[in-house]
Amino acid sequence: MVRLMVEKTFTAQTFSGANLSCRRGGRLVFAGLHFAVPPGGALILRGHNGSGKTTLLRLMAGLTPSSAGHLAWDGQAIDDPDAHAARLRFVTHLDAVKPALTVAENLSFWMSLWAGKTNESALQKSLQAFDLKRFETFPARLLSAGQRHRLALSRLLVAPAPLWLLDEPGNALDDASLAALARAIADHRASGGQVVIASHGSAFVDDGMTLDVGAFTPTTAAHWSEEE
Amino acid sequence: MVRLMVEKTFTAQTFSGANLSCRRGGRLVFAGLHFAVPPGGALILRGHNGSGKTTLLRLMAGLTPSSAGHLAWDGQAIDDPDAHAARLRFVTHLDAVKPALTVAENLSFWMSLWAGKTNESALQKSLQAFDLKRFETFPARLLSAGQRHRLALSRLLVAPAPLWLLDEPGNALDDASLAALARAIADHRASGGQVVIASHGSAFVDDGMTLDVGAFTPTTAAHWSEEE
Amino acid sequence: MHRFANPTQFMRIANAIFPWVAGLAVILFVIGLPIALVTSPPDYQQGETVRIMYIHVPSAWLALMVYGTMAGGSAAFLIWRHPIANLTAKAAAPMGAVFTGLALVTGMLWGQPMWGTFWVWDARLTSFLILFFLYLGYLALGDAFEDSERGDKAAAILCLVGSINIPIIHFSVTWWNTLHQPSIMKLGGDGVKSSVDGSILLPLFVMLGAFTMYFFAVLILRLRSELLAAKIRNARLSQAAVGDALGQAAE
Amino acid sequence: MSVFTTVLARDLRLALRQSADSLTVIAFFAIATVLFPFGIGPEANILARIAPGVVWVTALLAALLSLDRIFTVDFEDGTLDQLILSGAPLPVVVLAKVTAHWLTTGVPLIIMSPVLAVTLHLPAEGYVPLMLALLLGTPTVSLVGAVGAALVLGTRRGGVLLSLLVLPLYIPVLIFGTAVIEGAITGVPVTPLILAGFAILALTLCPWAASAALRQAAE
Amino acid sequence: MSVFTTVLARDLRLALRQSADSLTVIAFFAIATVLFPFGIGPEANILARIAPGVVWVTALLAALLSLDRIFTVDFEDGTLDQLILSGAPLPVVVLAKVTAHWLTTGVPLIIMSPVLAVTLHLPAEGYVPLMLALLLGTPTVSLVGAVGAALVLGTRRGGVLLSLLVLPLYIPVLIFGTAVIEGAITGVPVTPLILAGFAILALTLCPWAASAALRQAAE
Amino acid sequence: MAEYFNMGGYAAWIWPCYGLVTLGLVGVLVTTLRGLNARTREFEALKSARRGDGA
Ligand code: HEM
Ligand SMILES: Nc1ncnc2c1ncn2[C@@H]1O[C@H](COP(=O)(O)OP(=O)(O)OP(=O)(O)O)[C@@H](O)[C@H]1O
Ligand SMILES: Nc1ncnc2c1ncn2[C@@H]1O[C@H](COP(=O)(O)OP(=O)(O)OP(=O)(O)O)[C@@H](O)[C@H]1O
Ligand SMILES: [Mg+2]
Ligand SMILES: [Mg+2]
Repeated sequence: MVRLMVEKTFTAQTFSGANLSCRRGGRLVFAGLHFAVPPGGALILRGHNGSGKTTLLRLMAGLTPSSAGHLAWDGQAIDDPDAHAARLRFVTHLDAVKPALTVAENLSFWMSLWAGKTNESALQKSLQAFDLKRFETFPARLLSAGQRHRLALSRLLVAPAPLWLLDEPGNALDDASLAALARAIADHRASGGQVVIASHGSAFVDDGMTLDVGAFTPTTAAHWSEEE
Repeated sequence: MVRLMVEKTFTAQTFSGANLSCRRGGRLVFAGLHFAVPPGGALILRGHNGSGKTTLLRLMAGLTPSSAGHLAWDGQAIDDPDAHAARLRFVTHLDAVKPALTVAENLSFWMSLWAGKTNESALQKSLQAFDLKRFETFPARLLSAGQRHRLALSRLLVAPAPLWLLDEPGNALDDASLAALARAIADHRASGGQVVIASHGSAFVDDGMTLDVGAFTPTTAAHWSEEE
Repeated sequence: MHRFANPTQFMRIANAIFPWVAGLAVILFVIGLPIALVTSPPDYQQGETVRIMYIHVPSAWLALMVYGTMAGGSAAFLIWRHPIANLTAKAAAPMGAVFTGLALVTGMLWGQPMWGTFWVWDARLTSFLILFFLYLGYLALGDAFEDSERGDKAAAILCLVGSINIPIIHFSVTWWNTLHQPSIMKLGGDGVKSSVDGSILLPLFVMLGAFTMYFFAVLILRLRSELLAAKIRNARLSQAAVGDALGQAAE
Repeated sequence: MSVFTTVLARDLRLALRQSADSLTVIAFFAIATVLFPFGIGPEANILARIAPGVVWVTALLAALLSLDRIFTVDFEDGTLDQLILSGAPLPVVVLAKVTAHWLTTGVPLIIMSPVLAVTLHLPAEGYVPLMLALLLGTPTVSLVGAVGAALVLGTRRGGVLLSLLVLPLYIPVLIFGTAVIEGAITGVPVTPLILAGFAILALTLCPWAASAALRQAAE
Repeated sequence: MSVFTTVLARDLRLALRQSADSLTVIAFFAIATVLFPFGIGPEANILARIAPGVVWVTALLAALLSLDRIFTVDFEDGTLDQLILSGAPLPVVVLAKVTAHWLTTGVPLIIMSPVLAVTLHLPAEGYVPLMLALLLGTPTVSLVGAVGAALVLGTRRGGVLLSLLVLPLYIPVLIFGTAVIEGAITGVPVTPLILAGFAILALTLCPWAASAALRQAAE
Repeated sequence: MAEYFNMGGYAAWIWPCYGLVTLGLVGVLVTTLRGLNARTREFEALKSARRGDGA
């Protein structure tokens, strides 16, 4: 498998959050949560089912608003969600793959949206990183669960962005793909990017910080606040 | 966690398949595949992404027709899909959970469909097995990814059936739930049931047979039969 | 019947009769067109426009026959899972839609000089319009799936449901129309029927034969094409499967 | 509980929890009907002339819109696979689902129809025949629509395709449905029994056709 | 490539791959129009009288049915999240998607309309105004519909709810759209410029409203 | 001759009819043949490519 060449070294910036709380469906999922990911750093989100890992990742992406606390980039509170969005990539359970387009078309759409143009060699490299080269001209509907997920992951590489947010990225992947993902994450960190991973299984990194989201579940009293 | 009491011991019967092939989207996914699962046995399906594990499970369930070969129960070829369906439980990526119904309502619907009536004590046991008791009266839309999956798994226990087909049952589960699942599988096998599990990660059993589905991908030559 | 289940054998037979069918179609057109357009006399009531009948009626006839063919094919496909039966239905459908469209268009072009309007809600016209929609539905459904095999079976079920409904529709529309029928439509086919004589029947039947032979000839070609498409699909996808397997083995 | 009542009870409960759904069907029926006076003009005699047709056509479209998703959700969330694997007779399951659909959308539509007939100036003799015709005709609409909904499972743009498939099949119901109403107004009664005949025919055929299509979709 | 062309090109390509989709919209338009003669009866003079209204109402319903899913698929498969996170201006993305939708369904509908006018016996003077009115009116229909479609994301039975939200907003377009045609027939011309005015108004407001609704849905 | 083509005043209906039917029938034939040729070529190409593989 081709080793990904990282072209850009990101300017080092810390991504952090202070005193975050979030409610979903009227209920406080977590409260008083702090984190900081330095450049090149990795943060692993752990916690039992329902502890709020997915919720926290969406909050980090700026999709879900926090009910208290704030996110910061390089110490500055993040107030423009679009500017924040431009420096992150988010891979979720939903893979945003169009079954009717070919694998290459799926990728190049995102490349042209993010980078403003398509770049054939970057496209090829992203395809190779997750061993999708031979499916290049296939409509994505023909892919199995794991292959589709690999296509979603390869989007991480088509246009560089410093912050990766990955929700259970190992789901449905076979061993070779797990290794490829670990390699991609290591390369990304080596060039100064940072990564946040929610995972029950493999952490993909040996040296990351771990955040147990479950530890921030509010106590029963605070939890079922009357005013819901 | 409550240990599940198995009430029924299944009459011992072997589930087997001979010379199975399957096409999806016009393409031969695997060919010439044989397997046999004795009562109390476990079969672990392995194979890289796209090798056909999900396809094989759907075929075993009688949902997808095989293009060659046949399945057998106790040595008899299976020709009535409804009779076969009545002796199996299938857990897939799709969890068949209705967000608007409560956790208990979701379970009791399937219990009444499978067993012809609802039985409160069996319901409670199934809820406890996957630690869902405290969500009993919650609408299922409030569950997180892992909790929903646990609800799907607890359906295995509401009405006994000898054959369990599980597609990546460990997805999104935290450690406690993985252990609960392993326990449920062990109990099921102890009472004479058999289980087929497609999984990239944990196998949940120590003594199962392993079938590498990827090994049955047809060779190029076999594909190109002129007379098609 | 089961002999035909094997595509190779079936195509051998089809290819053997193809030259005959195609030749007959050409001959009948060569004979029929001059009679229809030149030598046959104008009708005493409809004048020269009777010449439209020599293509209008065969189109209408074929439109119905093709639906019958499709219904038979779909039934055989659903009951015995004959792939050839399915391909026949699939290959015939676009032709049926074209014949229906032609019957409609020629009918409309005939209606303007005869009735003074392109369209009236006459029972036969109307039920033909519905038949046209049934064809469109069949084509659209067969085409709407990501997986072409799924489209096949769904379309076959639709074809059978439609074939039960055609008589019901026909009966309803007739009843509906006779209830409040505007007078202009009394001119319809009956007026012609009374005057039918040899000079009209001859070109009509020759053209009927020509259209029918044309249908069978093109159907065989389309079947060949469908079979090839299936083979190509298999080949393409299996190549990828093999690539996948080999790639995995190499790791 | 039998399979029929189990499935019916669940679907009714779901519909009740999401009662907005059947309300919106009625709202569509109302709004689409009301569009016509805007498009055609307010003359009472013309509106009265076209009232039976307009009410029936919008009722058909409303039923179609709601039928669109009768199986889709079950298909997408895996429930359909489980229903097929339940070993319960699939035509019975289909019939239960169709019944639930009819009870939650067809019945409110029938109750609603006289109100709309008022806005279209339908003569008073037409009211009872209108409701009777809808009562006998809508079961056929639901049953035939269910076959179409099962056929389009897994396609993109299900709704539009569904209309293309089933609207032509609805024409007999439409013709006799309006004829019953117009017959009552013009004093030439037309028997509504033929609508009942259609319903019985649909009842004997559609559950089987729909379940064949559903099995097909689950492959 | 700009954001607009990137999104437009992708949506057009998707529509082309699935060309049956826009064909079925036209088919729906045709069939729904044809239902009226069945409901109302075949008399040419009555049909001619109601033709402009019927064509417009069915065009609105056809647009509505196809708009239903303009964002749904993107929402359900996670594309919407990614589009919001792309940092591209969301109103531009919305405008590109609406343009693609209009090109693949609105335009064919306009081309198709004279054929249906024939079956409804619309007088010859009405043809050009009919097409002109549709040309100027359908962009508004698509734009307003997009706001509704964005608002109903995440609800079940989006289609019906959508009709409820959007149909009342269509009434001005419907009134002036039919007035233009009827004016041409009766010889009292009505300017179609007011339809263009609606379109410009919609163009300046709807993309922003729709993108606010989309952000809301993604939360 | 001109009189013949005039078709007793019905030329405007009769000739378009024949024209459209010809167009329809020939159109179906041509698209069928073109599809068949394209697929035959594609199939041969695939076959020879595979022979190349096997060698
Ligand atoms: C859009 C308009 C029309 C449509 C859709 C239409 C359709 C049909 C159909 C379905 C048939 C029956 C074929 C069969 O039973 O095998 C038919 C036959 C026929 N049509 Fe038309 N027609 C149209 C207009 C006309 C007009 C304007 C005339 C002549 C004034 C006409 C004269 C005939 C005759 C003479 C026959 C054959 C005799 C018969 O079967 O009764 N048609 N047409
Ligand atoms: N509905 C379908 N239409 C066409 N092809 C399909 C369909 N379902 C599966 N396939 C194909 O069948 C092959 C096997 O898919 P399957 O989902 O069984 O793999 P899998 O072993 O479960 O993979 P994974 O580990 O990624 O879940 C894939 O290559 C896929 O392209
Ligand atoms: N859209 C929503 N509406 C209401 N409640 C929600 C919503 N999304 C999440 N929740 C609630 O928030 C809690 C946290 O859910 P979340 O999905 O973040 O958990 P998670 O840690 O990702 O769990 P898992 O490991 O199962 O994926 C859950 O208890 C869930 O009930
Ligand atoms: Mg999660
Ligand atoms: Mg799988």
